[in-house]
Amino acid sequence: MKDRFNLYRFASPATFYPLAGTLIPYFVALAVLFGLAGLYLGMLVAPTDFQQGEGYRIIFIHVPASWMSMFIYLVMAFWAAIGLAFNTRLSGMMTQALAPTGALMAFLSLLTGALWGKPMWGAWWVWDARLTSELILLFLYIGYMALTAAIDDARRADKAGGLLLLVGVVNVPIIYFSVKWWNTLHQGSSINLAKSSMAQTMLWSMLLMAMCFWMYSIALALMRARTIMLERERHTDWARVELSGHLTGGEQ
Amino acid sequence: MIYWNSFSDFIAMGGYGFYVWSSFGATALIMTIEPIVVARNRKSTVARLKRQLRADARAENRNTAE
Amino acid sequence: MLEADNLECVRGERRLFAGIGFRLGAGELLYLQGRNGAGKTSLLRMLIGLLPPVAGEIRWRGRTIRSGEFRADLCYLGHLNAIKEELTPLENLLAAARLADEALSEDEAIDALEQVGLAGREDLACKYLSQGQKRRVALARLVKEKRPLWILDEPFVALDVAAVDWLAGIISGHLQRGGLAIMTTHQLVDIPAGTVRELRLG
Amino acid sequence: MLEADNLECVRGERRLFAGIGFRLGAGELLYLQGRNGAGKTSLLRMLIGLLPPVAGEIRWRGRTIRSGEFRADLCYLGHLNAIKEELTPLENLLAAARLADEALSEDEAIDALEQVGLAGREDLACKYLSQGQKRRVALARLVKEKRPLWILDEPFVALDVAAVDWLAGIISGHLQRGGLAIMTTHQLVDIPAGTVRELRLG
Amino acid sequence: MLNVIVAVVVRDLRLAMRRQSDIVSALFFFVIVVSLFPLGIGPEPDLLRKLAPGVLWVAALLATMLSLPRLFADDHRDGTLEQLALAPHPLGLVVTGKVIAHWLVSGLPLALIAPVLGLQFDLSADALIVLTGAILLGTPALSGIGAIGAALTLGVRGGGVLLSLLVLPLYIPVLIFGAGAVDATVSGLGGEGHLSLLAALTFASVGFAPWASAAALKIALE
Amino acid sequence: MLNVIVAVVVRDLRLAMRRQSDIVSALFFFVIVVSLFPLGIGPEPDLLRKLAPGVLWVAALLATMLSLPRLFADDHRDGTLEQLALAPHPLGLVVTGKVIAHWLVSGLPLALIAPVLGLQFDLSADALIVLTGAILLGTPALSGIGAIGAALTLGVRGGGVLLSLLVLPLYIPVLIFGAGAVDATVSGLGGEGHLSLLAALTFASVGFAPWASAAALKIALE
Ligand code: HEM
Ligand SMILES: Nc1ncnc2c1ncn2[C@@H]1O[C@H](COP(=O)(O)OP(=O)(O)OP(=O)(O)O)[C@@H](O)[C@H]1O
Ligand SMILES: Nc1ncnc2c1ncn2[C@@H]1O[C@H](COP(=O)(O)OP(=O)(O)OP(=O)(O)O)[C@@H](O)[C@H]1O
Ligand SMILES: [Mg+2]
Ligand SMILES: [Mg+2]
Repeated sequence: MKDRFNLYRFASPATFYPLAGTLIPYFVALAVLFGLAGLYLGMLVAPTDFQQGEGYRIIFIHVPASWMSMFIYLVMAFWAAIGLAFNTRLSGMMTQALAPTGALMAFLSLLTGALWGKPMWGAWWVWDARLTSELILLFLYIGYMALTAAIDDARRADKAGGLLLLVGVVNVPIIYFSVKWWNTLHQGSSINLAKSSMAQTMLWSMLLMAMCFWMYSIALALMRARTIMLERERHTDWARVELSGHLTGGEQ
Repeated sequence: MIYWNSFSDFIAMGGYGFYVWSSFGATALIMTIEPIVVARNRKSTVARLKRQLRADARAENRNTAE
Repeated sequence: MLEADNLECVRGERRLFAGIGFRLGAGELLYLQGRNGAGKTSLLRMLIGLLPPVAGEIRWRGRTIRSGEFRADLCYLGHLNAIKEELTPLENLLAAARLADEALSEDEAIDALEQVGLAGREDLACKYLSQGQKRRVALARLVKEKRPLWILDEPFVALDVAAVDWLAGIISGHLQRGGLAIMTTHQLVDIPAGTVRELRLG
Repeated sequence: MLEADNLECVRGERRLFAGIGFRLGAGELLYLQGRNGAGKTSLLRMLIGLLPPVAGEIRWRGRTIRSGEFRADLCYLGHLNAIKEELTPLENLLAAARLADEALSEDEAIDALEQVGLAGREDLACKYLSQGQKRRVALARLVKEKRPLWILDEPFVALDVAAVDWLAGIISGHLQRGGLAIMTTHQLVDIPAGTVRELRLG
Repeated sequence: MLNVIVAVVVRDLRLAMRRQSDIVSALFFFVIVVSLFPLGIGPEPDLLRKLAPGVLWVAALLATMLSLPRLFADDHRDGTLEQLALAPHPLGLVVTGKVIAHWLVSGLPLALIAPVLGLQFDLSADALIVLTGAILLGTPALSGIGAIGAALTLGVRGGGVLLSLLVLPLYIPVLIFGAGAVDATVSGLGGEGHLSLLAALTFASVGFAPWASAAALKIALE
Repeated sequence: MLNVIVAVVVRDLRLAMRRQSDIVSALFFFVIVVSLFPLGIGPEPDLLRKLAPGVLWVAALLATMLSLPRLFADDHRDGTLEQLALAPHPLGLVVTGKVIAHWLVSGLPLALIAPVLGLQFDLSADALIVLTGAILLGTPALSGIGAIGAALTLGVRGGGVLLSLLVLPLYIPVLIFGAGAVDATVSGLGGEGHLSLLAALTFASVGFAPWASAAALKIALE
């Protein structure tokens, strides 16, 4: 019984690979479900915002994307810390699998923010602290990916990338608190579950969309992780079995 | 329940249609392309690994034959 | 003194060797052999602690090699010469000693350079030296070297016949003083003193 | 075919040699010898036209070597391997041939790589190869090389015993076909065919 | 003749693809440098609009320049350059190929991303078009002139910094006409004059630079 | 402990003196980049005065960054780094020495020449003093943070451009506070707050960076 919950067992690729394989469809399904529900509530049911008109509906993508871009970075930094401390093989694979999705989320945050800014502030872009720090976050993602791509040895790439992630993690709190620390154009936090300033439907649909983005990110990260895992571990027994299973048919 | 009066209202988004729909469109695009790219990448990687595995097996056979 | 157990090395996706082990005592020389790409350089880098082994263990005087203590006993000479092209041979020797926290006086350094046949070039920047002369500057470190463990990667490369003989003599002297040495080379060079042991990879 | 008269070489402020001359005909090998720093590499670079001599003259088939004609007859292999670390051995061979305006089919290239013992590594980027394996990739060019004049600077460095033998064979074949070769080396290697002549510097 | 150039371009592009990080990094360097200015100067849109052409062009010069040291250095270090110099065809052709490849990898992407950065500085659509055109026309000259500098500093220690010292002053005409074209458009004067001067600069330098670089390379190889 | 740091600093300074071009070039790069802007933007003094702090700081970042790739690369290429990693004392000490030497060679000269360049932009005496102080205080942080980037990209192909990609985003706080200090002085608010933040950044990064860099160097040496 104890053995079941041994973290190390799940941290070993041989266990993780099939587990991820079974979980992916569920995450995809959840993402679709949350997405449809969120879109229904947010796009069809929710009333207009008295200040911003219908333009505010960009929030249903902008905020989840912004959250995920920061959250994924934190998760990557977490994995990196584990990898550097305990030298686990899985952690490097996870950070590499998460990075592209995180970068895309940062990109989406910037893009939707820009598309929102044009009607609201009259400019595609302003140089305020939150926008800038989000841009830096995108650079950090890209820097991480460029660094790991430039190093050929996978283990070395993991370690070097992990170090970079840990150094860059200081940026995340800066993004989050930038609206508090500096006097910015970008609006401050309006989510407060106890007494929200937002209409309940808006809040719910935003949360649903956030769940959708979350599930989507997990599904994609797992998909990528499986490929990376197979590639890196191709000389181990489980990977050979997996690959020769493919040889005689099998999924994909 | 539904807030909109007509479909064209829905599309117009109170004059913000371009911005709202570009945002949603770009997101939808990215969220469809990314899984496709990942799946493709997986397929080609698996194919390459299989080829390598077979090549290795052949090389080993040759070595043991010698 | 130096013990290696069951070492395994994987570079990229290739397992170069596994189950390699040896024990080396005072006055012994280990001659690492093997064809190109067998993993000799990789094994040496493992022994000096720069490349973590996939499996296995290395001990020096019974303790792990991940310590300043081991490094204080080690003298490593790689493919690369570790000399600065802008500095003169003399400055190079002195700077290397200072960075390794060793005492080396200027006279000793000049003497060492004379021994390797670089007399008269102490004041010429190293970039003007030929391939073989640069190697000689690197080897000059060994003249006054008191540390017990020498690890040398293809030390004879680019040396002419006279220099090869000289180096063989230096290594013999080290072994006679109770030192240990490990080296790789594709040239067959006779080391007159000490117990010579061989290890073949691949 | 290749004539050198009264060559003089000055590097920095040092006159390395003066009054060096030789004549080399078809099927002949010139073995350049001399201690470290004698000026062997410098002489070779003069012969290929990259280093202008301070005095003296070099002629190929009676004409100056400052022409595309001479370069079309010349195959030079220096200290450096001239291979790209990012490309595979196969791509390297093909690219080198294309850049030198030579015809080399993929099959020929694969065959050459097999001969130098790199079968099975055609698809591995060169950066993953060991010191000696990289040298082998560079030497693979010689397998299909038809140009008459080969100039090789320490070609045996970093090669293991088997590869040294193989290369000696290749050079013999070249001489037998009426080629010329000039090379330096500190290792004594026996070239079975052709007339071997020696030139000592310094 | 042409097939030598093509062979060089193909090889260099393949190497760039194999490294990937090359292209991406030069581009992002450009983006980052451009983004640094508003951070240092402040966010006023009026001020930024005035700065935009100058900042974008300076960043383009710097981004091009940053990739220059490796134009010949890699080939030099691994001995390929020697081999190229010993090939029967003239070295100038090889350099032409390398300049073309360098532009494809470092200049072209800049032109493609420049409009997006121009938006950050609140430039008008007209100005954006002229900006893109100017960068397209001007960057080949940067690659050409840069090749001379790269060849001259080859094998010299600290070459990277020295290179910028040699090359940046020579880039100034490109900068003036390039930024001038955009400025003229913004102020309604029309940028055609500047653009045609840019084109002339590019023609002259792409035609001439390979041969000057080849001569410099031969000196470096001695 | 101290004597290791001193030995490294002495050796690196001697190398820099021997090459000379190093110090001079970083400085001239700074001067040239700063001088490019008036060319690209136009000569209006009011505009230039507003730009000055931002431009000077961006140029300082770039000049520092340009010399970073060689911080460890030379030692790596010729094998010295291996020897340093094998020395009995911790590698972090060696890196501390190298960071100090880097600052002496690349940061200090910038601070000394900055007032002269500031004059070109018509800055007031007050602003010049704060500018010099800010550059003096901020550049050690640049050397420190840069060391991490240099160590991470060591031995990686295309490292120079990649390095700027990694390091420039991390330089942004220094840029903001550095330029902010001068801005605040110019607008009469007093730059002390910004300067003390800069000092804090420098302390933190000079203390922390050597150890992170040492870890990265060990990875590069595997
Ligand atoms: C490119 C430009 C933009 C970027 C990079 C950006 C970035 C971010 C980030 C990182 C967050 C999440 C942080 C948090 O929840 O506290 C966020 C939230 C938010 N953003 Fe933006 N944003 C941009 C433009 C805009 C614009 C133009 C608007 C509206 C006028 C806007 C409105 C919001 C709102 C309402 C939130 C939710 C805040 C909350 O309730 O917590 N953003 N943005
Ligand atoms: N650029 C230069 N400036 C000054 N002196 C130089 C220069 N290049 C080489 N030398 C000197 O020329 C001499 C000969 O160098 P060269 O490389 O030709 O020797 P070599 O015979 O090939 O030696 P080795 O066997 O060690 O390779 C050396 O003593 C060196 O100091
Ligand atoms: N980073 C790496 N990634 C993948 N493979 C590598 C890496 N480094 C080395 N190798 C491989 O490891 C093998 C051994 O390399 P090593 O340098 O240890 O050989 P060696 O015995 O010293 O050979 P040589 O006699 O040629 O110097 C080579 O086949 C090489 O292809
Ligand atoms: Mg080796
Ligand atoms: Mg030589």
